[in-house]
This record gives sequence, C-alpha cells and structure tokens, in this order.
Amino acid sequence: QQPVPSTHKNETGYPSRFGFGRLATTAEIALWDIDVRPDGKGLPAGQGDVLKGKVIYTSKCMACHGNNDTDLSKIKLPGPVLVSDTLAKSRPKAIGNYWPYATTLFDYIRRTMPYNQPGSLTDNEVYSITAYLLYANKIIKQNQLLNAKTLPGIVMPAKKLFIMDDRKGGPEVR
Amino acid sequence: QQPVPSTHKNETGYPSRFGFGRLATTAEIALWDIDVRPDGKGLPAGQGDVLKGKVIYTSKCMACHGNNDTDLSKIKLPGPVLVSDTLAKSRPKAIGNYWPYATTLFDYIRRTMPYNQPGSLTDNEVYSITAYLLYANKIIKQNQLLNAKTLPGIVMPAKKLFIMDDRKGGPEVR
Amino acid sequence: VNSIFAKHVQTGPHIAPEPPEDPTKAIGPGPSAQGKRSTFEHPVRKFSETSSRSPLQDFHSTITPSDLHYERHHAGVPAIDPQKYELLIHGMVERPMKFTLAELKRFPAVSRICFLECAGNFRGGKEELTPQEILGLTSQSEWTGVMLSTLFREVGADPKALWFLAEGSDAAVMTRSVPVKKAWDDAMIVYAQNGEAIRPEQGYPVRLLLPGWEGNMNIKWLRRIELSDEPYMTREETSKYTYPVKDRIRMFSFEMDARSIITFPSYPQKIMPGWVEIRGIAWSGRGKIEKVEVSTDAGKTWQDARLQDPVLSKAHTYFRHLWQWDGNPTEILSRAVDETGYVQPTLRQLAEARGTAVGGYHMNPITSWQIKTDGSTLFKPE
Amino acid sequence: VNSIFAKHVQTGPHIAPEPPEDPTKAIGPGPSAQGKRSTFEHPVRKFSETSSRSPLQDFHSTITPSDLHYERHHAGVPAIDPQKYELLIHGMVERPMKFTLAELKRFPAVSRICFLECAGNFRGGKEELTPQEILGLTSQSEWTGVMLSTLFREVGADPKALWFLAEGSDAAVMTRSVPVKKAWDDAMIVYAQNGEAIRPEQGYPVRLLLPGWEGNMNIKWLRRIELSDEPYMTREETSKYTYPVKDRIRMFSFEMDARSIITFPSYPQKIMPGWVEIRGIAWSGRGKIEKVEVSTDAGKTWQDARLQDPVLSKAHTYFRHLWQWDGNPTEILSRAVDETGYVQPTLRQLAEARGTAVGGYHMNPITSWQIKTDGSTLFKPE
Ligand code: HEC
Ligand code: HEC
Ligand SMILES: [Ca+2]
Ligand SMILES: [Ca+2]
Ligand SMILES: [Ca+2]
Ligand SMILES: [Ca+2]
Ligand SMILES: [Ca+2]
Ligand SMILES: [Ca+2]
Ligand SMILES: [Co+2]
Ligand SMILES: [Co+2]
Repeated sequence: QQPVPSTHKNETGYPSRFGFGRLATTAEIALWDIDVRPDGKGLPAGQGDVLKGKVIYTSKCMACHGNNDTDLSKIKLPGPVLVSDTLAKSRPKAIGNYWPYATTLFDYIRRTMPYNQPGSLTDNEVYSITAYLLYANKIIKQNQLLNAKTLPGIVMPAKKLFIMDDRKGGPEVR
Repeated sequence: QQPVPSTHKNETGYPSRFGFGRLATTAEIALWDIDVRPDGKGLPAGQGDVLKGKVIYTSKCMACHGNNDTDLSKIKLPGPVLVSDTLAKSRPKAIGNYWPYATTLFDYIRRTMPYNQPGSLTDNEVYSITAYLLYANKIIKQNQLLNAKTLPGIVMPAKKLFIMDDRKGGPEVR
Repeated sequence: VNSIFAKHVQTGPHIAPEPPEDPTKAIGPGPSAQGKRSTFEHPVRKFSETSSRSPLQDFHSTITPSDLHYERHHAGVPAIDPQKYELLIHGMVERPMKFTLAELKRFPAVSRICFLECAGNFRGGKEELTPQEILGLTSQSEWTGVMLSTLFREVGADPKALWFLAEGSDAAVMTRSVPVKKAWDDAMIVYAQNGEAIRPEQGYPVRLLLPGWEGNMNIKWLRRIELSDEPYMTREETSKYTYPVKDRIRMFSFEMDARSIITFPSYPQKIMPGWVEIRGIAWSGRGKIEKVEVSTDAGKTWQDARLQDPVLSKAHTYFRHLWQWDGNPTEILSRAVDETGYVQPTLRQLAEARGTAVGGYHMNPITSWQIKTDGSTLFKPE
Repeated sequence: VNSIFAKHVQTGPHIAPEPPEDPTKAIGPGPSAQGKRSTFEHPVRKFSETSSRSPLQDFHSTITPSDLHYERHHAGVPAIDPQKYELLIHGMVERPMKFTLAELKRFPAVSRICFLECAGNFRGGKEELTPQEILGLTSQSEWTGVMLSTLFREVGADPKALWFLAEGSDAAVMTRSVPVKKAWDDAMIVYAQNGEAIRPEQGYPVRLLLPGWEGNMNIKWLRRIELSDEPYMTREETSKYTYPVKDRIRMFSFEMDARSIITFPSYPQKIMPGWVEIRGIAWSGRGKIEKVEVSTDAGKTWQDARLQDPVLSKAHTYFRHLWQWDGNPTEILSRAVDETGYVQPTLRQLAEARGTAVGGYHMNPITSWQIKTDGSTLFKPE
C-alpha cells in the first residue's frame, strides 16, 4: 500500500494537453490552500497558548464537546468527547489515546469548527485551542506555546500504534 | 420472419413447473378474451346493418372522425379520417385504402371506441358501425348484414398490398 | 426549456435559491428519504398529448433516468392496483392460468439492460431541431422480470402455437401479435425498471419486454397473453407500424434497425475551435453495435469512434470521438454498424431501396449536423 | 415504512387514489415532462442526521435510483452554483490550474458503473433488521466524467508526487489523502450520475470517484486537489476510518473487501414452502466477483449462485439461487469470492485475524438469515 512514484506513460492516444482550463493565481491558491501536514507544511504564522485556548474552548466549544467535569453518564453531547482519558467511562477514540498527529487537530479545527460556524476562527485562536486540547489531554505542559515551529514537534501518544494497511487482496484474511 | 414451430428444450436448469399461479376459470377467460382474428375466431353472436350503423356513427363518432361532408381543409378532427377516399385531400392510411382486414375494424372499435367511452358499445352496435364504415368506404353494399359468418369473408381492397417483412439483418439495405 | 413546455413542468418553478458565496461557511441540509435534483438542473421530456421525448442531449451515459423515459400512450396512463393485478395466459396451452404480481416475482428473475424505441422515431424537416426532437422516442433501462419462456413452460405452451397476442389493460386495450419464437429467445415479463418498480408511464405494474423490437409491441400494463396458430392482425400491426416499400406495404417489421445520433455537438450547442469530443449513442435491435464511424468532413472520410464498455446486445451504446476543429464550417455525421454487418444507411439509400413514398415507420437514416463558422450547430434536414 | 421516517418522506402522503375497477374503461392522464412513481410504491432511504441507507431489499437489480442513493454527510449538503464552480489542481505540478465545470466537460469523457460504500457499512446486534439497516450504506450508479490522469497530464503532475489531497467545498471542507497511483489507475472526476447531473447529495456538481475504495475518500463537492510527496494525515484518515488490528491501529485501508448480502428472503419478508429464489448482491473493491456461494443449511454445504451478466469490476453483482424449501427451519447464507481469490470471511475469522476489539470499519463478515417454520425471516446476529 506504500505508494511508489509513477512515471506514467500516456497510452490513451489523447494529446498530452487539451488547452482547457487556465493557470491559477497565487492569491487563488492561497485562499483555498488551508491544509496542514504532519511536518508542519501549511501551518500559518501566529501562535497560541493553553490559557487563551481554555477561554475560547469554554465559550465556543464546550457546549457541544463538554469538559473534564462533564458527566457522560447523564448527558449526551452533540459532538465527540475531546478530553477522553478522564471521566469518559467508555474508551472513545479521542485525542489523547487515538490521534497520531497534533497537526491534524489544528487542520481539522481550523477548517470546520465550531460546527455551527465553520471557518470562523482566527489562526491564533486555532493555535490556542489546539494548545488547550493537547494540555487537557496531558500531552503538553500548561506553559507550552504553539506555533508553526513547535506544533509539528509534538509526538502524540497514539502515534506508535498506527500501521499502514499492507493487504493486497488474495485469499488471506487479515 | 414467418414464424416456425418451436419445440423448445428446457436448458435452463429450472424445473419445468414451479407451481406458482392458479388455473383460470372459463368465466375469467371469457371476460377478457375479446380479440377477433381475420378468420373470424373471437367474433360474438349478434349482427348489424349499415343504416343502424350510420345512426350510431352520427351520434357517437362523427364529432371526432367527421363524415363525407367534413371539409378537412377547414377543421382539424380529434381523430383520424375514417372515410378516406372521398373529400380527403391527402391520402391518409385509412379503412378504404389501407386496412387489410375487416375483422380488425370490429376488434378495434369494440375494444377502445368511442375514445371517450371505451368499451361502452354492445356487440350489435359494433357490427352495425363496422357495416356502416365498410359501406361508406365502398367495400360492401348498403344491404349487407354483418355477423360472425359474413364479416370474415369480406376482402379488403388493401389486402393484396401487404407483405411480411423478410429482412434478416446483414449488410443489405431494404 | 421551451416555454410551451416549461408551463407544465412538474418540478416547480425554476428559480434556484441563491447559493451562499462560500459553501464551506454554511452547514447544509442533512440526509433525506428521497433525493431531489439540483435546483440548477431541469432535464425534461418534451411532450404532446400522446407522446413525450427523452432529452438525449442532456444524457452523459446510457441509463435513462426513469422519470425521463420516453412515452407513447394511446389512451393515457391507467392506474392499476398491484394487489388486484393478474396476468392471464391462455389459448394454445395445456393449462390456462392466472398469475398475481407476487407470483410473478416468485419465479426466477433476470435483469437486462436494453433500449426501447418507438418504431415511428425520427423527425426532420428543419434546421432548429435538438436530438430530443429528432430522435427522442428512445430510452434505456435496466429491466428485471421473469423470462416469458419460464411462464410458457408453466402453462404448458402448445408446440404448435406460432403467435401470441399480448394485451394491455389501458383504455386502448392495446394488442400486438408476437411470434412465439421470441418467447423462447429473449422475451420477458418485467416488473422492475432501473432497480425499482416499473414507472406508471412504462407499464406499472407489469409490461412485456421484447429486446430490440419496436416499442409498441412491448405491451405495457400487460393483462393477457393468448397463444395462437396465427397472428391477429390488430389495428397497430396493420393500419399502424406498417410502411410503403415500393408498390407494397411492409408489415411485421419487428427489429429496430441499427442507427446512431450525435448528441454533442448538436443544436443549439456551440463549440470552440480546438479539441472537441463528439459524443452520441448507437444501437441495434439485432444485437451488439460492432462499431460506430464518425465523419467530420461531411461524409468524405470516416473514423472509428471509441465505444463505451460494456457493449451490450440490443442496447444503447455510447460512442465518443476526439476531433480537432480548425474553425472552418463543416458537417459531422455518425453511422452505426451492427454485429450482423448492417451499416446504417443514408436517407437516399433508404429511398432507393423502398421507393419515394418512404417514411413513417422504421426510418433510420444517418443524421448530419452542420457546424457554422461561429461554432453553432444546426441539424441538416435532407 | 417505519413511522418515524414516514413523517419526513418528501413524496407526499401515502394515500393512493382508488384506481378504477376496470382500467380499460377510463382514459388516463397523458404524457408529462417528468414521471412519478406509482402511488402504490414508496421506496425510501432510512435517514439519521448524518447518513441515509439505501433500501437494498426493494431493489431488483444493481443500478440504484439516484434519489435513493445512500448518503453520508459531515456538514450537510452544500448548495453550489455550477456557473461559479471551479476545480483547483496545484502542489507538485508544472502548472497550477483551475477548471470550470464547462471545461471539465470538454475533456474526453468516460462512463463507469461501480459501487460506492461507506467503510463503516455494517450493523448488527438484533434479529429485527432489514438489509437496508444492516448494509444500506452502499449504492451503485453509472458515473461519467474525465479520468483524473487526463487532468494530471494537463497540469503536468510531478512524477515525484506520491499522494494527493482531495478537498470538498462543503462546510466540513472534507479532506482525504490518496496515492497518486490511483489517479493513473482508474480515478475519475465525475459530473454525471445515471446519465444526468450528479445529485446534490452525491456531490453536485463534481465529485472524486475512486472505484472500489471507501466511500469517504470519494470526495464530494470537490474543489481542490493538491499533489504532495506525503500524506496529510487528515482527521478522517487518522481519527476515523482506522481500526484496531490486534495491538495496533490499521490506517489507509482503501479497498472495500469482498462481501455479499442476501436481500430476499430477508426480514421482514415471509416465504412459502416450495421453490424460492434466493437473491442478493455481492461486490469487491478489488475487482470482479468471481463467484457467490449460497448455503441453505446453515453453512454445512455451499452451492454456486447464478451471477447476473454483465459482471463488472468493482460493481454490485446480482446473484440468484434457486432453492426448494421443505418447510423446516434453517439458516441461509451467502459468501462472495473475488477475482483475487479472496473469500468473504465469517465474523469469527475476522476476530481471529484482527483480535477481539474488532469492529468499526472495514467489517465484511458473512451475514446469515434464520428461516422459521412459518416462513418468516430473521437476521442472525453473531
Ligand atoms: C454545535 C456543536 C459543536 C460546536 C459548537 C463545536 N463542535 Fe466540534 N464537533 C461537533 C460535531 C457534531 C463533531 C463531529 C463531526 C463529524 O464527525 O463530522 C465535532 C467534531 C470535532 C472534533 C473531532 C473529534 C473526533 O474525535 O474526531 C474536534 C477536534 C472538534 N470538534 C473541535 C471543536 C472545537 C475546538 C470547537 C470550538 C472552537 C468545536 N469543536 C465546537 C460539534 C460541535
Ligand atoms: C372523443 C373523440 C373520439 C370519438 C368520440 C371517437 N373516436 Fe375513434 N378515434 C379517436 C382518436 C383520438 C383515435 C386515434 C387513437 C390512436 O391512434 O391511438 C381514434 C381512432 C379510431 C379508429 C382507427 C383509425 C385509424 O386510422 O387507425 C377507428 C376505426 C375509430 N376511431 C372508430 C371510432 C368509432 C366507430 C367511434 C364511435 C363509436 C369513434 N371512433 C369515436 C377519437 C375518437
Ligand atoms: Ca497545501
Ligand atoms: Ca516531510
Ligand atoms: Ca381470443
Ligand atoms: Ca385460421
Ligand atoms: Ca411506440
Ligand atoms: Ca462514507
Ligand atoms: Co427548466
Ligand atoms: Co411509504
């Protein structure tokens, strides 16, 4: 399953270029190119910290995701638990025990949270919330600052558990 | 294209009978078995004549199909012309010049005319209307009675024109 | 859409609500019991009082969405209660029998993708015609039902039976005579279209399916089959669906002859110089499409188009041909070749073969589109 | 229909007007711009706030009617103006480019029938479950669009690119990493579903199609593709769509493993002693279905079912098996074998291979139905 470079020959009989479409401008690309990779590529300027993150989390996220004090046996949250290794009775796949990359947290929150106001957070807010969630999940210290330099360096507890699927079809059941 | 008897072998691997469905009763068959073949099979008891037919035609059919006096250059009829070799300027495919079997007229009128009251005519009415239309198209005499015996004997002018398609595919364009 | 039809469109007004500037910033409606088309898309049949035509120019592949299947009715669409429905098979059989819909569904089922086409499909006469207007009386579905041969065995069909009458339960009580051989070949009694129950306009709950044969014979709302030693000479097979061939009238032309039509570019579409993929459909009632040839120089030279896999027997087959348009006016044409070796003829060839009174039914001439200097496309009437 | 869903059915009340006693005596309504289902038929998706399931038990063949295609949304269905739509391809390319919908349609088009399936498809736990409830997160369409390889050549994809990110323009701005090799194999950018424009719920106007790969990767409302030398590790491919295998978590399981389900007889249907045609669908994300075996004695013996032609790669394949039920209680099962030689496993085999925490995604166990003495059918939860 590990991808290999493909030096692809054009065997379609098509011309290699049709001339449809147009060059995209740098500004157009920048507007949509919001992804963040594990190596930090795509992380914006700016930074955040745990305390600011906690404030934002409490006002913009907690209603749906709860916090350490939320008693999951009493209420059903609209969103998944984000601080899992505390009061959660079951063992949900959550940040502390399941997410292999910290950059994913930044990427995901920035592109689509809060659920009811997707894409409304500033980059600094996202850094801060990410810091808070990593702290609440006991992955970073309270005083750790998050920015494009520090975030990719964080090693998540679950990272070591992940393996690529290497099945290739055939009779074996795995 | 002339069909041949098919002594069909069951090569499906299915049983020859599944046992689904039930025998139909004679009454059930009689209720639906309204078709009439060129050899007269299917024609009911009863009879009709041209004069009765003209009266019925005038009250139940003429509004949609016109008569000899209808000026087709002035009005557009809701139904096809049924007496074609008279005032009709164009040469529509009609009873006098196009229909190969008289039994078809009986069968068709009985099953679906008048258009707005399909299946409402008695067998005697259908015999009479058929007689009138054959007369108006100069195929039978005014005093000819129509019934299960006489109707299949009528030879339509267009009969000799009809040929079965005998194309079988292949390169020939015919 | 043509305004005369737009009035009747059943999908509501065509005013789409203005979508948000940035769809990533607004949550959309959630899942639902049945989906709807985008408010920006309005494919419609063009309909008259007796028929409606599929919008061939709007289709990107060969399964016709069920609600856009062409129609030809002789007394409208009957309403039939599936609980009360029964099919009667009688005549030259050992056991005249009735089958309920539930019973028909218990027999072994078969699915088949094939086209239907009205034998009167073809209209010309002016330049401003769309593929829908020229040739829209054809559509394709995935049909499911029981082989008619299975039912013929169940009732004990008399080997001496040569024909059967198929009869509908619409107000036309539509009837056609069919050679029994078709039942042993590939005729089906179908109750499903594109996976679900047949649509009312296509014969709900049950129709006859005669793959490759003229649409009218595929009796909808089927209620009765009678086996016989001779044909019935019904109105549809004598007064209609027959046509002049020299000094005679030809009857019982069952198979739909091979044909094709380019659906892109076509009127009123416009193309730009450069690469253009010419697209269309081809089909034959006699089997598989062997090849489709395309000419971009008014018929002087022809090239083989690519056929979309899988190529199925008696099925609409999508073809595509890449063409570099230099901006000069020209004519583009397609011609189908089927597996029997039949080559779709020109109108002139048909007239030579059949005489000058040619027309009406079973007309399958090559059709041609004129490309103008500005890239606009017009039908070329002969 | 289940009453909790009937409330939301968008097709209006289910009260069919009483049809006439004899439909041959009453003229019906004429042709129309768009057809409607019979008032006696109500196939519906079962939907929650985030997904809806196709009514597999109602289907007689393999093309899913577009309005019944399963759904899985993460932030609802966005409204997108096709005139404003653009697809951006950038990253490791010679020329970052944008394509309008009209431009995408100018490229050579390809059609392909294939299934989509949510990697989380499978629900058990009780006896009163329909095929729709157990396995309804799969559907099949005839898709049309441009090969992604054609676009990759147009932008000059860097041969060193190993992955690409595909991104949607819904409010989830859904992203997945895909090996570039899939683009050279068979990935497509599609704009048509079953002949017409893709339905909004399936990604209108444009989605990514990765034949045989888990549904979530087939990004809907696609707006951006970025070529890269490594995967992005998005939330969907790390926190979701991964699953425990012994003491590890397996990620990047793209292909949907071969599976099958009997859709007739199934809960809550009832059969009668005598001939019964067992029916169902089988599919594999790795290629063609080689065979489907059916057992009518709780897995002791197996027989090959008949496969409906044409058997297509990465496509729902209908199977049918004739069985004479003697009226005794039993269990019926099906198992799919694909062209790689993979045999659909039992739940026990999966648990042995993956450990006891097995579950969640990519679960394709053989499913079994219990036939009771009265002919009623119940799911058999393991
Ligand atoms: C109105 C409810 C709501 C609010 C407010 C909300 N979320 Fe969410 N969140 C959700 C839902 C629902 C999901 C699951 C979405 C899905 O699965 O597609 C989710 C998913 C997530 C996830 C992924 C969890 C996982 O296990 O995969 C993260 C992380 C997250 N939200 C963070 C936040 C943050 C940070 C905020 C505030 C800035 C926030 N959310 C505000 C509803 C909410
Ligand atoms: C309300 C209008 C109307 C009335 C009344 C009506 N018809 Fe018709 N008739 C039609 C139409 C429309 C057709 C064409 C139906 C079709 O093509 O399916 C037709 C077709 C026919 C045809 C076939 C003509 C052909 O060339 O194929 C015959 C014969 C016929 N009608 C006889 C009758 C008779 C006899 C009556 C009265 C007992 C009658 N019609 C009353 C409208 C009417
Ligand atoms: Ca990027
Ligand atoms: Ca790197
Ligand atoms: Ca009879
Ligand atoms: Ca005889
Ligand atoms: Ca027809
Ligand atoms: Ca999915
Ligand atoms: Co419109
Ligand atoms: Co309902």
